[in-house]
Amino acid sequence: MTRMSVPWRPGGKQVHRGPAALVAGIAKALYATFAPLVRAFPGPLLIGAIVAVIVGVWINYLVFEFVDDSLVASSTNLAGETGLLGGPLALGEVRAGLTTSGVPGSGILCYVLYPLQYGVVRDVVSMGGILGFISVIPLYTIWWERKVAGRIQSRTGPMRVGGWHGWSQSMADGIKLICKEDLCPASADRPLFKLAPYLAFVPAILAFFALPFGTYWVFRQVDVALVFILAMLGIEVIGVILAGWASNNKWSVYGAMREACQMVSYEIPMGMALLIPIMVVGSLSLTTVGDTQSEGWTSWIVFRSPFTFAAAVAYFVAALANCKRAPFDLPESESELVAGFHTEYSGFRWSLFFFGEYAAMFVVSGLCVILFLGAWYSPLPMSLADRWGLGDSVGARAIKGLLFAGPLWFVAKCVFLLYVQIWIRWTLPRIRIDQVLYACIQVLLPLMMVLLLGHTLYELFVPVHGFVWTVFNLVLSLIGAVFVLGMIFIATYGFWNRVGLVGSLGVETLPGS
Amino acid sequence: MAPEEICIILTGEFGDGVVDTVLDACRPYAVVRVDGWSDIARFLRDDGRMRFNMLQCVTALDLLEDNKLAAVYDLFSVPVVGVGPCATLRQHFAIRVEVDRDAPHIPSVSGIWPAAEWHEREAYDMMGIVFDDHPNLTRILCPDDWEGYPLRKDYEFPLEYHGIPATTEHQLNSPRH
Amino acid sequence: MGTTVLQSGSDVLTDVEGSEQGDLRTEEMLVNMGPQHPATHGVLRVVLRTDGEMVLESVPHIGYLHRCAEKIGENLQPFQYIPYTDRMDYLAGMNNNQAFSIAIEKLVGIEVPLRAQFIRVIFAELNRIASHLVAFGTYGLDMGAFTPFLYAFREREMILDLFESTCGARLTYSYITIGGVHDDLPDRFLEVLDEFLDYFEPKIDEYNQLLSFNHIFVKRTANVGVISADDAVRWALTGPVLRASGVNWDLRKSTPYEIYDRFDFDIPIGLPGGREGVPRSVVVGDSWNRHIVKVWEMRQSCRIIRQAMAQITDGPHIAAKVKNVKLPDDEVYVEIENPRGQLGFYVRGDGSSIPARVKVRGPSFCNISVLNHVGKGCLLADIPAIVGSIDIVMGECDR
Amino acid sequence: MSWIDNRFEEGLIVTSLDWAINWGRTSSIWPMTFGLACCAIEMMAVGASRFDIDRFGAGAFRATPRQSDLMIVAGTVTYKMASRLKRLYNQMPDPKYVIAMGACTVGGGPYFKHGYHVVKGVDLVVPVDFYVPGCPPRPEALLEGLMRLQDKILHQTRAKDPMSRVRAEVLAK
Repeated sequence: MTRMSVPWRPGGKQVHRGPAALVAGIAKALYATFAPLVRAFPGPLLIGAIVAVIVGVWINYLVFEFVDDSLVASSTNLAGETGLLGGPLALGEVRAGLTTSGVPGSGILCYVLYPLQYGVVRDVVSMGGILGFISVIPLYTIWWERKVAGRIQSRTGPMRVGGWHGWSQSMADGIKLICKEDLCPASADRPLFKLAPYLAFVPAILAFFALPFGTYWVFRQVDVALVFILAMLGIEVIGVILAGWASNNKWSVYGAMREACQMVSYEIPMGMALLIPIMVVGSLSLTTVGDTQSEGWTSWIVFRSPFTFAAAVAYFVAALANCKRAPFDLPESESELVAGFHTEYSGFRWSLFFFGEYAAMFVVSGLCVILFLGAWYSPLPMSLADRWGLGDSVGARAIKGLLFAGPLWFVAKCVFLLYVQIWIRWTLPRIRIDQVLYACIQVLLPLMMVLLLGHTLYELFVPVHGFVWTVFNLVLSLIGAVFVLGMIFIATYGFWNRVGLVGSLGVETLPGS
Repeated sequence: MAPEEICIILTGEFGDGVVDTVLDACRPYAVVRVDGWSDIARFLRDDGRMRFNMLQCVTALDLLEDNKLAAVYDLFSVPVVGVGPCATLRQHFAIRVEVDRDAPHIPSVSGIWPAAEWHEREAYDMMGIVFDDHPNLTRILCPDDWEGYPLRKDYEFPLEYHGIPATTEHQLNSPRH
Repeated sequence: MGTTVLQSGSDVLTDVEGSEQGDLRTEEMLVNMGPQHPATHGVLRVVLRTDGEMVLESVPHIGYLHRCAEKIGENLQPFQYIPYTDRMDYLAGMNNNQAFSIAIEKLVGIEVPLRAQFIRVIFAELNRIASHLVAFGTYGLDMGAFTPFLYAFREREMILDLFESTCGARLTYSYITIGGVHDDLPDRFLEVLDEFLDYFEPKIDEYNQLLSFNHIFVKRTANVGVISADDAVRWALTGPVLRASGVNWDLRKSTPYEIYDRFDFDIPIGLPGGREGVPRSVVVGDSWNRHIVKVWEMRQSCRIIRQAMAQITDGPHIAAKVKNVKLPDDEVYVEIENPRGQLGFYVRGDGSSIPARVKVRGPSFCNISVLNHVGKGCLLADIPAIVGSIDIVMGECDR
Repeated sequence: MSWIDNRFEEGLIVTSLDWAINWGRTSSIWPMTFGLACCAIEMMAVGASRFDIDRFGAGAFRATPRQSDLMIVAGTVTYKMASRLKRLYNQMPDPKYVIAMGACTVGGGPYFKHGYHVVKGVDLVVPVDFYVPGCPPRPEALLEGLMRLQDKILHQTRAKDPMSRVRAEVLAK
């Protein structure tokens, strides 16, 4: 490939003097060292980064648990010096507390743990974690969606950008979008036009602040977390309607109106579906709901009764509609409304809508996982850990975190649900608006009422762990297991046979080749 | 039915309305007078022996040497269950209507065959034949402010359109048509 | 498109009217769909008068791709004009070449060798499959299903490979020419073709499962944009649109051209719901029938190709030199069955080697003219469903 | 001009910034679905399974000009369409690029002589970055055009008024 020669880029060296020379020298040396490495081993580096993130998350998990467990223990040992986290423990006291818990390396660890006893520090750390997570999740969901779509469509998807399977594709998209011209149509309502993307994006982030990733893994332990998250997801629609209105474009108005209809109607069955697990547990706190499902996959709420099973499916459908995913992507349906409510948006503002959408996808999947699919617990029952004699030592905690419970399980389940959403999107055609509303008001809403009533009666009259209850529980659990295993099998089969699926007739068999 | 029989029926029914019949051509046709064309069209569609229910094509012709314009209507009868009593004929015939080049007026048949609506608009756009009583006789392919009728033999190519040059030096040096 | 909504260019938009309905006042809105819109298959422009999601009027405006094909036909010799016919219905170049070639052959009186006729039939039917595949895929795209489109293109690429191995072009072939075909078949062509058919025929069922009989797809298309048989004939609709309305009319059967009378094949027509596996909500002449007729036609095309492959004979592939042939002072109008309907060529000679008049009767031109008649009172989302099922190609619509 | 362009003096920071931004822009050129005629089918083929323009990160075909970077003018531009084409081009945010795909958009193509209604080259309407000839060009040709465009983007800079230096050099000579 011949490179174009561009006249205004001088071919000669740039001359730096003084401190600039030093900085330039360091930068060049670093670039010379790392650039070949990145080019040579993109795949291992990516996998290494993922492993590092997992290990980091896991270590972090340990740290948090230690701060909570050890410090609570030590502070009570120290005759109730002060409260749990506000209390200024001296460095020595932390070390003493750690030593009594038998932690190796407590001499160094105490310096790490000491600041963590302050609420502000903990908030800052977890805020950073959440913001990082929120920016990574949409980026990689988008890349992943493009790869999955490619695989479904017998092509490859992004391959070039970043080297290994286009893993940095979304980052490139992000850089490009940020650097795009910030357009605001002349006839648009300027302030509202600029406000709308934030109104769509910020609530999706706020929802993360009450979403628990594990028993200790929540930014703010809100007692009515479920209501809070639903409210935040509900605010998103205001941003979309504002966007449609302020753009001064008829397609945008169509998109916004569709979004309004769809959101307002689907929030009702969605909320009703979520009432059922709440009824089972008796708490609106998501951490409490999650912690009741620790005894293996048969204890997950989705398999508790036929009604919860149906409610989980209905919730997933309503959630698809709620975050505008196909086949309910009417607000932005490309073949009808050009791009729907974001027709006039470009660059960074448009990417905010996208981030908001993918963040909302993760939140609704997270709600589904917490309320129905066993939250952060693995299919293995927690009691197995006790039977294996795992204590509270570091190693035992590590095994517990990886095998039985932990944010990794939560994220893995969410990612599976995201995968299902992507799968549906690239398979099904789109529904018409009257059919969307029909499906909600005539089908889902009565269904949810029946389920709600049915489940109430079921809880009232069917004794827990009685014969009927157990049979239903086991049958539903088996159905669920077969379903998930089947999907995994299909995906794996498709992956291994990805060459064969393209078809037998290739270019090389043609005459004259 | 053979074209000869159709011509015989037509001349029998309309007499002077049929100016000429051309039967030895690749595709036989009859030339009819402009003022009788509406009646002939209705007869062709409704008469039990004709049943030309489908107007396939309207071709506008520029007969520069005769100082005339013409429209050729290609008619088919397609067997459809439920349209008329004996819509089982399969025949093809063409009618030609010639008009004076200076005042090209032909009665519209879009009330008889709705398909004629767009064909007649196209003939108007390309050749400048005016179809009387047409519901919406506007240009269809060219923009509304286009000048001239492109398919006429004496059409002059435009030199620019709304500021976009339509010719290049090369084109100016080489003859057109 | 975007903010082109109220931009009217040279076309005049009427005023928006308001209507009083009790306390709520609703306003009708003029929405401009196209000429650049993902659902309009090129540069069709539809001006919609809507009341909310309801479409009161949908007026198609064409001409954004008017490429003066008829004027060019009056200035070139017929064999020079063959490449321009490719570019009319660019999804079915072979069929267009065939139509124009037949017109000139009939006008001049050229006898086409038998082998050439077989080759023509094979290529015309292959191109029919390729064209219907695009229609199938883009219709899925209009309905919001992206994946069938790529599957359709994957299969289409195989057909294009076959074309390429024969005539070197992927899209604009100019292969079928006056007096026969341009080149003979390459070696092993029929074997590979056979392999392709074996591969392709089971795929039709697969795609039907994926798209045509998908519940959502049926909901979107059944009973949408119903065209009665009477209307279809009065508006001179042809091809799959006419047959979906229940009219058994296919030029390959009713007035066979070339050697189509030698083959045994069926003509799929639109069926009412509830019979022969047709979903219950379907009625004759709706968008679903227009879609499925094309799918069944692909199967019939496979049948025709197989028979042609079995019967093909040896011999010359072109009659004689056809350059500078003098056209008699006569006129001819020839129609053949294109994938989209009946493509007609009117050619008038005046004794010289350049025609005095070439007129193209594009099936898309007639088929899309019915849009306003059909699209009254449907929903906004039905407009892509109707336009997509009518399956237009703007190249031959505007010519 | 995008908000970040033409703002900084040339220097080390700008050079690194250039590298990052050019990399981003090169790797994610989103085309607009702007199919006009025959070439549009080949453009669709480029997006389909065998050629798969998504490999280069350019597979996100956007329907609205506001979100696209590249306008592939695929097919014949007529006078009736020219005003719409210009309008769509003006609606695209900077930086924007145009590829003229096919003989008709390069210079009128087969309709050059008798096409009274055909614009003799899209560069009479909008500025064009790259011409991809062919009637229609093969998908490989369009991919080649895309890669040439990537080369061009890689050599852009954010530095202030880059031409001033060239002008000074030319004057010095």
